[in-house]
Amino acid sequence: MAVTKKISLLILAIVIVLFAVSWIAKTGTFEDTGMPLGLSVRDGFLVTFAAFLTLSIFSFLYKDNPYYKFAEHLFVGVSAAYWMCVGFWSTFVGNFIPKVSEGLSNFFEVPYKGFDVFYFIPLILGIMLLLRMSSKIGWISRWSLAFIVGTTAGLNLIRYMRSDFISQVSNTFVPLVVDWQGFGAFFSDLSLNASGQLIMTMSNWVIFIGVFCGIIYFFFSKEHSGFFGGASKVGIWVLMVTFGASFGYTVMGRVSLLVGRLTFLFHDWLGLIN
Amino acid sequence: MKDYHRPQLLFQIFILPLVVILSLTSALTAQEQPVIPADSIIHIPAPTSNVVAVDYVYDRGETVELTWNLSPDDTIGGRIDGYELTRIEQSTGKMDTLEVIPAGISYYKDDKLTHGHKYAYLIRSVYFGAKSSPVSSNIITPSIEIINWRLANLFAIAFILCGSVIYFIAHAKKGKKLFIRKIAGLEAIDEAIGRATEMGRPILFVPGINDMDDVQTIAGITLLSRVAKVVADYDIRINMPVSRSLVMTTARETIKEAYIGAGRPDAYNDDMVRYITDEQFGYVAAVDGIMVRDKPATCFYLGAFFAESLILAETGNSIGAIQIAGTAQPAQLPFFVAACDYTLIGEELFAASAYLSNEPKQLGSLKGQDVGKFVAMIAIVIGVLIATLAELTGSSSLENLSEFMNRLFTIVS
Amino acid sequence: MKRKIPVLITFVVGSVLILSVFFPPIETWGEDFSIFFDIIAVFAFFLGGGNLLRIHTKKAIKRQKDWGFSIVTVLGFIIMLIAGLFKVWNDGGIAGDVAAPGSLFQMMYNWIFTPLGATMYALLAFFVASASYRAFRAKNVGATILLVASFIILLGRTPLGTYVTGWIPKSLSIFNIPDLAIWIMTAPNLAGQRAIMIGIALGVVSMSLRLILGVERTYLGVDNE
Amino acid sequence: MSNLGLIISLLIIGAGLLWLLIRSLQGKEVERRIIFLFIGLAVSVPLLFNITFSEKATPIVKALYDKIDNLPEGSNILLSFDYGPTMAPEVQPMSDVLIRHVLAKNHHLFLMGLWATGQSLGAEAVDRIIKGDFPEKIDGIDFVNIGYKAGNQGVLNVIVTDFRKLYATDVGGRDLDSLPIFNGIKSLKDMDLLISVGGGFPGVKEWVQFAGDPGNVPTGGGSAAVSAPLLYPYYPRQMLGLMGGIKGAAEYESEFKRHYERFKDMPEPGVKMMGPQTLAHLVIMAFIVIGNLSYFFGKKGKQS
Repeated sequence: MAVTKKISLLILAIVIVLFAVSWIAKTGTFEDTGMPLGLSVRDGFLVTFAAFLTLSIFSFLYKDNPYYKFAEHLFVGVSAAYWMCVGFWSTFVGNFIPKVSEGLSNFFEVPYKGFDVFYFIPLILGIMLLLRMSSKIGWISRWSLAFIVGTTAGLNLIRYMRSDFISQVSNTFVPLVVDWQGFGAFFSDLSLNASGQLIMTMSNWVIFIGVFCGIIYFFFSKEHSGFFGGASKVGIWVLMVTFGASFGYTVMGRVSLLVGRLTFLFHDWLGLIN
Repeated sequence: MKDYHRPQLLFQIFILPLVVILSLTSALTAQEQPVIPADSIIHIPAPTSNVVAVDYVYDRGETVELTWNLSPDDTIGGRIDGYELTRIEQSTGKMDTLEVIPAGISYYKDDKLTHGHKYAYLIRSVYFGAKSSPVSSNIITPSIEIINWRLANLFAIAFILCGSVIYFIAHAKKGKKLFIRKIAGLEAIDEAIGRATEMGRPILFVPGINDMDDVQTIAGITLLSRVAKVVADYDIRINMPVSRSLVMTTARETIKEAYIGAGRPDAYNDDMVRYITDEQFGYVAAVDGIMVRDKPATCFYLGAFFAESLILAETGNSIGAIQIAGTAQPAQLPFFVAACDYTLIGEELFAASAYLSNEPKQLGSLKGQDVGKFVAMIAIVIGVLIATLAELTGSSSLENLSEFMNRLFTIVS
Repeated sequence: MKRKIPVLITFVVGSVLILSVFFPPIETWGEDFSIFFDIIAVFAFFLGGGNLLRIHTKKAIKRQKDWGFSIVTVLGFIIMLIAGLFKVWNDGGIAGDVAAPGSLFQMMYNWIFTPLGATMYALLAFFVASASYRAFRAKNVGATILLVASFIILLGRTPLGTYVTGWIPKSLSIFNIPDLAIWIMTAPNLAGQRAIMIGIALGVVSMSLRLILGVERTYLGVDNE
Repeated sequence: MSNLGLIISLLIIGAGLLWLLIRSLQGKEVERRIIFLFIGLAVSVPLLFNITFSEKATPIVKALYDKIDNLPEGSNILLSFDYGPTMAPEVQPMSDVLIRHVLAKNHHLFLMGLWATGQSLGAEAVDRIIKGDFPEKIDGIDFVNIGYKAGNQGVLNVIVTDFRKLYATDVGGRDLDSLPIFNGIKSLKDMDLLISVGGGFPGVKEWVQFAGDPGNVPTGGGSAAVSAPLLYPYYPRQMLGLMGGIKGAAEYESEFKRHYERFKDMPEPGVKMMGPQTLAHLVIMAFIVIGNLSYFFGKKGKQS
């Protein structure tokens, strides 16, 4: 046990030394070495600390270590408080207080929007929720939960049916033949652009069959055998093309996130690239 | 006539004529106001005609639609800039100029009115500051309509879908046997729990990062209750980090109920479900830490997931856990399909809780969903057929039919 | 009392909101209920924050495993909370924007919150590589299609794709990898996305209906009738 | 020095992949941390050594390039900024290289925007690129910025027949008739080419539907990657060319630098971004191949 303890202490020492070196390097203005004009003492510390946190998170790729634990726990604490503050100022002070009490509105210097008795509903439901702490009457919190779940179900039912069911069906009314000009023209142009009838017709066929079989794949009340089995197999194949294609399509987006972080390390911190 | 209307009536008798005189005089004076520059005579554009104001139907009575004939000057390259709209509220006589509509456009929708008030509109053709004499519209009172008939097709389709779900639930209540095919993913859930019992390692359950106001989270919590039953019976350790406190209270309620059901209320402890943070990546960093340190045998990701889906799945894979995922976020399905052992795709997440409950009423609702798919398939086949024939034959009647099918399945807000 | 009332509340609230779509006079109730939800959610923040503080302080006091890091969480939480609620170094005073530049809150956001979040997000570039190494294996027909589709798209987004098939004449350009990649996105991918969306929509409709009718009650922790 | 470092690091990556390939033929799997190392290298090396792959223009990008290049000197080209700051990193390189190309060919450049943010992006481009690389160009004679007008496609509806109905002055408040560049210019129909750079609404699609088609004016575009596939059906009849995403910008930049010596060392953000992207994509594809080889040879190994 002693050996690993020593190694981890050694690593800790190295990290502290590097931290100090970077802080000084980023802060001082060395006229003779022609270093770029350093930042203020505080900014020097902040850049170094941000770089330290970035490297601690990256260290998780190697294995779980105390530096990742530090960054993780710090992130949890800071972010929980961040959301509480933003929630408090924007919703509680911004939406709730102006509608409930003039005194508080003046205290928080927010425009008073007139008393609205309906706003006591969320207040009561909110307090009911906090009663959850006490085991005796904790069950009362189910009332506020029921209100939330009712709102969700009511709003979503129509919204999903309207945008995701009905419009998707009408978007699939595609003609299976595109401006037919005889066989000659049909096979002449295999390019992707609008003049290629074969491609346009093929695309419409693929869309029609793909959606039809995709829906069959999700059918529950009939065993997937015979025609149904075949169609649902085609359906899962279309889904696989969808998943493979959208996976490959988003790789570029994910890689550019890493490019951004490494630019921060190489440029803002180490100044290696201009 | 109710009493409180009388003063309004008097008011109208005196004020209305005053308003009309006022607007006429201002129109006359308006013409002299602009200083005529020396070098060119300012052309006064011809006024519009046939200005019609119509109440926009099926709304809360706050919107009026205004149409007019284009001014004779409004041709290609005609010397007219646009049309200046002025609204007059009849009861108070308040006049406010709305905006100048560019030439070539003859329609305007004014949605900042209050129902029951009377309004009239004046339109002047405008060209470089010179204005034509105003042409007034008819007086209009936007009214509330009780039923929004424009959404009749939405109502019909909603009626069919919800009706079929309710019918099959009632049908199942009467004890009729319903056939539901085996859903591969759901066996995987039982297997995964079995593995945790064998290895004696904990189960990690992640209900997604959205709050209780997301149906996917509710589906996740519903599945949690099925998993929690087995956890309570076999006394497996369950670890559930959550990123919303409402989900925390609900999940604790669900697990506690499972332990009471298993007759071991004392084995339940509130810390099985812990709130981490609302922040997406702060939460993911903590869950990754828990995974690597606790080394759960099985990980469940059931709910709404966003970019962090792959971070969870890859970390889970690095510790060799069986991973069952389920979400209705199409953008994240490719990552779960690639990285997890089994994925409930979209609708399967919602069907899973009904399937696992084995209650006839719940299974009935799955049948109802299938009716919806049946409707969709039939509509698509018909729609495509008509569109193809219309394209081939080019006959106008088929085109109208195709147009009708499109309108039937399009919801105008 | 414990079960009947909540189920009733869900039924009433749910049906009112469904009807509010079809009856203009009660159209705005949907928005009002959502505003109410946001306010309740803020109460819940305090519940969550309280629970976080309770767990980590208990862990630190009892010196349980990794108690040192719990102190980091508690300190980070308290400093950020004070910086946010009391608007430390915020020259806008009590009415100033909580995230006004120069305030301690904004500084911690810029130099602690953002680097941590952006770096966690950047891990995805590594995991997308390890996932594609592990998952895109030609084990069965489905997996092979998954592999071929993503490979074509990946190839189509690098110059290699153009070099390899750049010579194909314009009239046959569907076989030009970048164009083939675009076609895969606009036809099969579109069909698959649509089938999934129709499935999800029906799932949500059925799930919401079960909740409103009280057929599905597990979220209330209610199993027996 | 950087070329040496460049060659060494490319050798390391290439040799490493080859070694893993051989191992996979013996059915051995690759440890996940090695994959992470390669991705880290594939992104940092191009950043540190400024590796760029000269992109070969695909037909759809080449068409737009050739259109500008083959137009007679002094043609009128209109460029519309239809995007906001969040989309800028992906599409700003496109508008930069287009402005350089149009002015390098001594065409008349008309700038405008259908997005409110387009106005400031236009003004910023004017003093960063035009004043920077083309000090000899005069505002009002060689180029003009008439800025943003609200109304989305309503704006196009009007200016396809007459600019002056909506644009009385340019951004600087000068009357259009007082600007020589606007002599004989009455509407969009007098333009030789319309180009819209953007990715949302209103964007290239609205320019094709409300300006290009009705006014039958050649229309080209530059769009974010996510909306490029939706514009393909318009190519080439209604939309003669398109730059799709960072890759499209990089292709155009490479094509432009190859033919215009003067701009050999101009900044090329598109190509710079594509460096790490291309290498990372190649490494990921290599690992997919390695993964499959080790799977098949591993399975065969186990069976035999």
